[in-house]
Amino acid sequence: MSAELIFSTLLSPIVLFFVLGLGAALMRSQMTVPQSFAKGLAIYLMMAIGLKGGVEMSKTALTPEIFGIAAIALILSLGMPFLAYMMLRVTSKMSRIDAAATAGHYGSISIVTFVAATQALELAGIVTSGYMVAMAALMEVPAIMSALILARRGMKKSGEVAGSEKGELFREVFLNASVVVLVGALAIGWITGEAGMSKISPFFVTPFQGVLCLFLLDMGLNAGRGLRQGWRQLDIGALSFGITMPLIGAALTTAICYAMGLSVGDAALLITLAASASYIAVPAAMRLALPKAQPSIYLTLSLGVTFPFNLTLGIPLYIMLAQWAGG
Amino acid sequence: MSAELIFSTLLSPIVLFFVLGLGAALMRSQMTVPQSFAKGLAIYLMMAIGLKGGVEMSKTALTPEIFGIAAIALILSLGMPFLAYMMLRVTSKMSRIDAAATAGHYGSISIVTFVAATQALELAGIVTSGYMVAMAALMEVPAIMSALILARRGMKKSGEVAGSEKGELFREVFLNASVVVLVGALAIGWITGEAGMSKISPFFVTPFQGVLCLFLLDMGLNAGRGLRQGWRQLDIGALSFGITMPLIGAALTTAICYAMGLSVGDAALLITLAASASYIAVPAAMRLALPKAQPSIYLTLSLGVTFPFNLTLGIPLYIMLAQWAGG
Amino acid sequence: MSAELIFSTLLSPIVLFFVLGLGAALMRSQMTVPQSFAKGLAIYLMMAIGLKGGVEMSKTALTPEIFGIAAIALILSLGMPFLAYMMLRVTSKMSRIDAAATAGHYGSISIVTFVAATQALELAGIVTSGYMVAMAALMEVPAIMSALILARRGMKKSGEVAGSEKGELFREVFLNASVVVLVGALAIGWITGEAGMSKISPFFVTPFQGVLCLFLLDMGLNAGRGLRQGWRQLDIGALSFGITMPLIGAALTTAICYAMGLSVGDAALLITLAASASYIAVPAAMRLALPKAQPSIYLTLSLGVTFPFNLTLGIPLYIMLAQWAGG
Amino acid sequence: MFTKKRLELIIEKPAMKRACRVLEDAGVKGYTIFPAMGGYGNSMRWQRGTDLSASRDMVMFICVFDADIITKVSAELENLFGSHIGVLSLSDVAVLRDDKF
Amino acid sequence: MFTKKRLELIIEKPAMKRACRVLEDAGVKGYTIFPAMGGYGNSMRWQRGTDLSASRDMVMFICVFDADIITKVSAELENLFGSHIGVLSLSDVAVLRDDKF
Amino acid sequence: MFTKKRLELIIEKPAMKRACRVLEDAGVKGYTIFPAMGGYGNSMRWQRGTDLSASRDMVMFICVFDADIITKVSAELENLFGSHIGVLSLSDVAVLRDDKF
Ligand SMILES: Nc1ncnc2c1ncn2[C@@H]1O[C@H](COP(=O)(O)O)[C@@H](O)[C@H]1O
Ligand SMILES: Nc1ncnc2c1ncn2[C@@H]1O[C@H](COP(=O)(O)O)[C@@H](O)[C@H]1O
Ligand SMILES: Nc1ncnc2c1ncn2[C@@H]1O[C@H](COP(=O)(O)O)[C@@H](O)[C@H]1O
Ligand code: NA
Ligand code: NA
Ligand code: NA
Repeated sequence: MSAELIFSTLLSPIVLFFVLGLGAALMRSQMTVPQSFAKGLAIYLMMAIGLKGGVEMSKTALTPEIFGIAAIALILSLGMPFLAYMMLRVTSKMSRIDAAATAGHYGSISIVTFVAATQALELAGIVTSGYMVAMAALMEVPAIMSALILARRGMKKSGEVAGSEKGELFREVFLNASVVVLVGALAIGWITGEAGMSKISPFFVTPFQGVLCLFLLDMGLNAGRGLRQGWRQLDIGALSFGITMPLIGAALTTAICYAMGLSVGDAALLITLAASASYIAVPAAMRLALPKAQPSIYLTLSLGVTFPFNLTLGIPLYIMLAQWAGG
Repeated sequence: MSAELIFSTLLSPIVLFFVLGLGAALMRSQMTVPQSFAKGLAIYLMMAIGLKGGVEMSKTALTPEIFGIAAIALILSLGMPFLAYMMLRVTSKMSRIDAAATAGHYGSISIVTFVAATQALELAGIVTSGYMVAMAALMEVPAIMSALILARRGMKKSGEVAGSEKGELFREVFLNASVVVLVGALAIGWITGEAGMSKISPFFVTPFQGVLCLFLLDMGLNAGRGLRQGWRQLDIGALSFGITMPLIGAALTTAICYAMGLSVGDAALLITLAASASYIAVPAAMRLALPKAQPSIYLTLSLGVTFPFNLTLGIPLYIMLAQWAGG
Repeated sequence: MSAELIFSTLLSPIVLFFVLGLGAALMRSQMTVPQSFAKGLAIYLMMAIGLKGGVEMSKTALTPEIFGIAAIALILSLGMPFLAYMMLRVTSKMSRIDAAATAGHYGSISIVTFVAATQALELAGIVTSGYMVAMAALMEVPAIMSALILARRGMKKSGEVAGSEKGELFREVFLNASVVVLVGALAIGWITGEAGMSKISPFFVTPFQGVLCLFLLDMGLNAGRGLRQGWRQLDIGALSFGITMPLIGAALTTAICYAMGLSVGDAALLITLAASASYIAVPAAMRLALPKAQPSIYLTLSLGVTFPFNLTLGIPLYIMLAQWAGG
Repeated sequence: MFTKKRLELIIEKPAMKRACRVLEDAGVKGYTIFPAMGGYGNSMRWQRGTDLSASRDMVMFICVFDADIITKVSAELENLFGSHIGVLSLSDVAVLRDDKF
Repeated sequence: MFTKKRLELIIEKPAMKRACRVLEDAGVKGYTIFPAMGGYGNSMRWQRGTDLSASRDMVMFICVFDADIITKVSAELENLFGSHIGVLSLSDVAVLRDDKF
Repeated sequence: MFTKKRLELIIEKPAMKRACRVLEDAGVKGYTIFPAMGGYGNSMRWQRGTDLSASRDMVMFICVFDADIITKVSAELENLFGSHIGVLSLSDVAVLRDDKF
């Protein structure tokens, strides 16, 4: 079962296109997917995920269990940065502020990793709940707060950056594209339900996996370029953090899922969320909130190391963990 | 019936995504849909509409009634700017040239509003004719002429702008993207008919509504930003014009449809066309022909006020008017 | 039969949209399809073609015949530039280096022309083999080598261009977007086979023809603009080369196909490949390798003359040649 | 090195072709155009991509040319600014190849 | 012709709005922003479009203004560069319309 | 304020990486690249987006550096212009932070 799972994940078209992009970038191909096209696809993907989750949520009532999972999701997003920060300060030579910013990325999540896990579960015939999309949305932002707390602890109070405005960080954090689109589409899916969805599913459901292939080709190119440009900046401690941190997050979450008795599918998704790291929303927030933290450090780690690991070996592993915890 | 109609229009996914974008922009979210991606979608939408209309036209003969409607469409496009100009000069403090440019926008049409009306009619089970797309194409340009006549009336003859060339305005007006694509696709649909269409309908027909959702998310962002940046430039007379003018245009056209005995569906579309205002083709032409008119005035009105009004409350209202006129 | 073939090709939506774009550009319309959107579509098209070819290859064994065709393809790509060079030097006043660069374009291929031929064959009910996509990929690059040999023959050994780096030309030639995506998708299609394809075919197969319409609208605009800007630079000998060279390439390849006894479908595709000229991969390589050759010459010829000719009259002609050779 | 004039012309995109013709008619040998993504003027900010008509987009021309034709260039451009939105500035630059400009 | 100052401010895109506010508060009458597509600094190259967060993108402000306000502008911008990545340079330019700047 | 040199290098995009290497080898500490959208030269207009190979696109490098290395920079760039299409101009600018360049 497990060898088969790894095999079928690794040989799925979406992973193969990711590997194609990764390989091309590492071999210094100049090919690119135009940024604005890729950004358009990213918006499409988030709309599609949100709608799907919302429609499924519209079919079932809100049970206490859902609130329980939501609480866990929140705690994971808020708490994991502290764990990550300690690990980084011990195992790498990263400065306090770089460690805090990096830690924030690992409390937050990668929506593409989440989607890839959904696909792998579908392929394996394991059911998942629609409300897990809401958990993903819920885990995006809190980690940013923790990163700020960590960074400002013991920092001498500095003046305001020239030109900064009250509310700009709030808007960047709570009204960034992924929050707006994901939460908005979730709500729209919930409101319109199956009936509204039927008309738009030929665009948002049927071609979804294919679009994901094209998008992951671009993600592979980005991850490969990020790694090639940035790895020299990272010591071995930092680089290994990009793989050990997801594993620790996964282990921790597996234990929680076991204790809560979550279904295999939902557990696999929650473990994947905990193990994944942000590379869109959090970096953008960090440039505003902690401009002195170096983007080449946290982007290289989350996009160049953790994302490829999760997409290839991580996801089948997390599914196995969930099967073990749920079985 | 009518409450249901308003309800189903307002809660359709396309309107909800528009409202999502509008809300995000008004709350100063920084999210954007990349311009080049949105422009690509706009071309897709116009191709799809044109093809659909052309294919349907290929199935029926050209009746005298069609030429009658075409004549009315032309007269509306040419005539409404004069009405609009008088209203603006009376109710607002707009300068002569700004009023003329703005008036031109309201004689012309918004193809997205037209499409949204088509969708709402489909939802309500009301049939429409394919040739109404040709009416939309027909109404785009004549209003620009009227605007130029209005602006140049009583203006002291000024010299040529440096670098201007004979024919540049003609090309801008008759060969802009929406005219080329809409008329071209209409002709192609007509030529190839149902047979040619069958191969390409999985791209141009099936996912159409979904693409419209994505596009309207962007339109919502644009409308919201236009409103936020521009409303300070407008006095209360101008702002209310953005709602009264569509209503007057709609009332006028309802009377004409009643007199002509148009079918409910076609009447609803013609009323919608009359009530809608351009925000792509006409602004671009105005920058060339009347560069002294201020774009922030006419764009704020047509994109920030009239478009949101039509998309939400306007369309159900126009359908009700058509039902009354046709009933 | 043949009149019908020409007719059905010329009146297919993809050709009509191409003609629409061509006409708009020649009439100096300012409309554009955003470059990044068109580039995104180009990547989609190459992925789709590669996947389709790969899946079909996964169904049949590699026969010696395939290697035979591959050998012919390689020889055509390598050899035709020499023929083209001689023709250009005799019939036009082009400099040695311009002739060499142009010749390279005609040994290489146009993937869009290839796709259009596939569509026309499908319409005519003629079967083709999946491995012909591999032939297309195979013919892209070798012609570039021949162009370099031609250009450097008798050139006084010049120093290195400042800032040039070992391997940059290699990467440009073997790792450009079309090679990476086409070969990569071919391999992925081969690996995942029918099973992997089934999930993504709603994106890569069903809407393919429609996307092609949109893409060819843009190609028409590009071809028209290329022609309008560049034709003054070309003498009559050069301009006619843009049509005679495809015809000579086609005639030569027809003879070979006849001798090899290729099936009608495969022969038609191989003839089309030989007759088509590159306008993406080769120009980019030429700017690096032969920067003194003038892009306006080779781009005008391959994009402005040969591509429109092939897409309209060429393809039905090549199919007829193949029918004759195969019959 | 040779001293030339560098013209920097920021103008609304709808007037781009007109500016092209003005510069070409004045006899410059070349110019390059860059797309702006936003800006501020008249107490208002604008941002590319907030309206599909692109009628508020701006572009920048950079043009290096010989001081000889400066009067011709600036007279015509002043006319253009009589109708269209934009700003213009001139400075001195040094170039390597005299005959190129 | 009138002599003005031309400011060229290359700054990371996440700080763009802050730079807008700094310039507006200092009293400039206008500026225009251009998107960069790549660059080099700190021994590292960057390229637009290699990460979706766009957090390493840079933009350039071009701003022509009267020498009067130069001290105000540069003091505030120095503060901004205390936190954000970027470079700034100033030069003299000639303009046609004095009151526009 | 400190006086530095500002290099403005407009070059065809296919030669971009070569120009990067030339500047880096000459020892500049940074540069930024901007995409052009059109232009005119050699009696011909070009426009971005009219061919998918992008082989006629141009880019602009802006590079502020210390006058010390000017000879090295311009010698190598002259070589580059022996093969590739483009123009180059130099001017003086004032900067706030001396050690940054
Ligand atoms: N004097 C100039 N000022 C600015 N850009 C120029 C100038 N001359 C040429 N260019 C740019 O360089 C490209 C090639 O010019 P050329 O070398 O004259 O063919 C043109 O298309 C312009 O984009
Ligand atoms: N002083 C300036 N420096 C640079 N760009 C400017 C300046 N003033 C205006 N602009 C640009 O020109 C546009 C129109 O300005 P205005 O003519 O003041 O409405 C602005 O949106 C800016 O993009
Ligand atoms: N001397 C310079 N001239 C032009 N742009 C520069 C220069 N130095 C740095 N930059 C730009 O500023 C970014 C950050 O540089 P740095 O502050 O050195 O890390 C670089 O990636 C360049 O885009
Ligand atoms: Na996480
Ligand atoms: Na109207
Ligand atoms: Na060929």
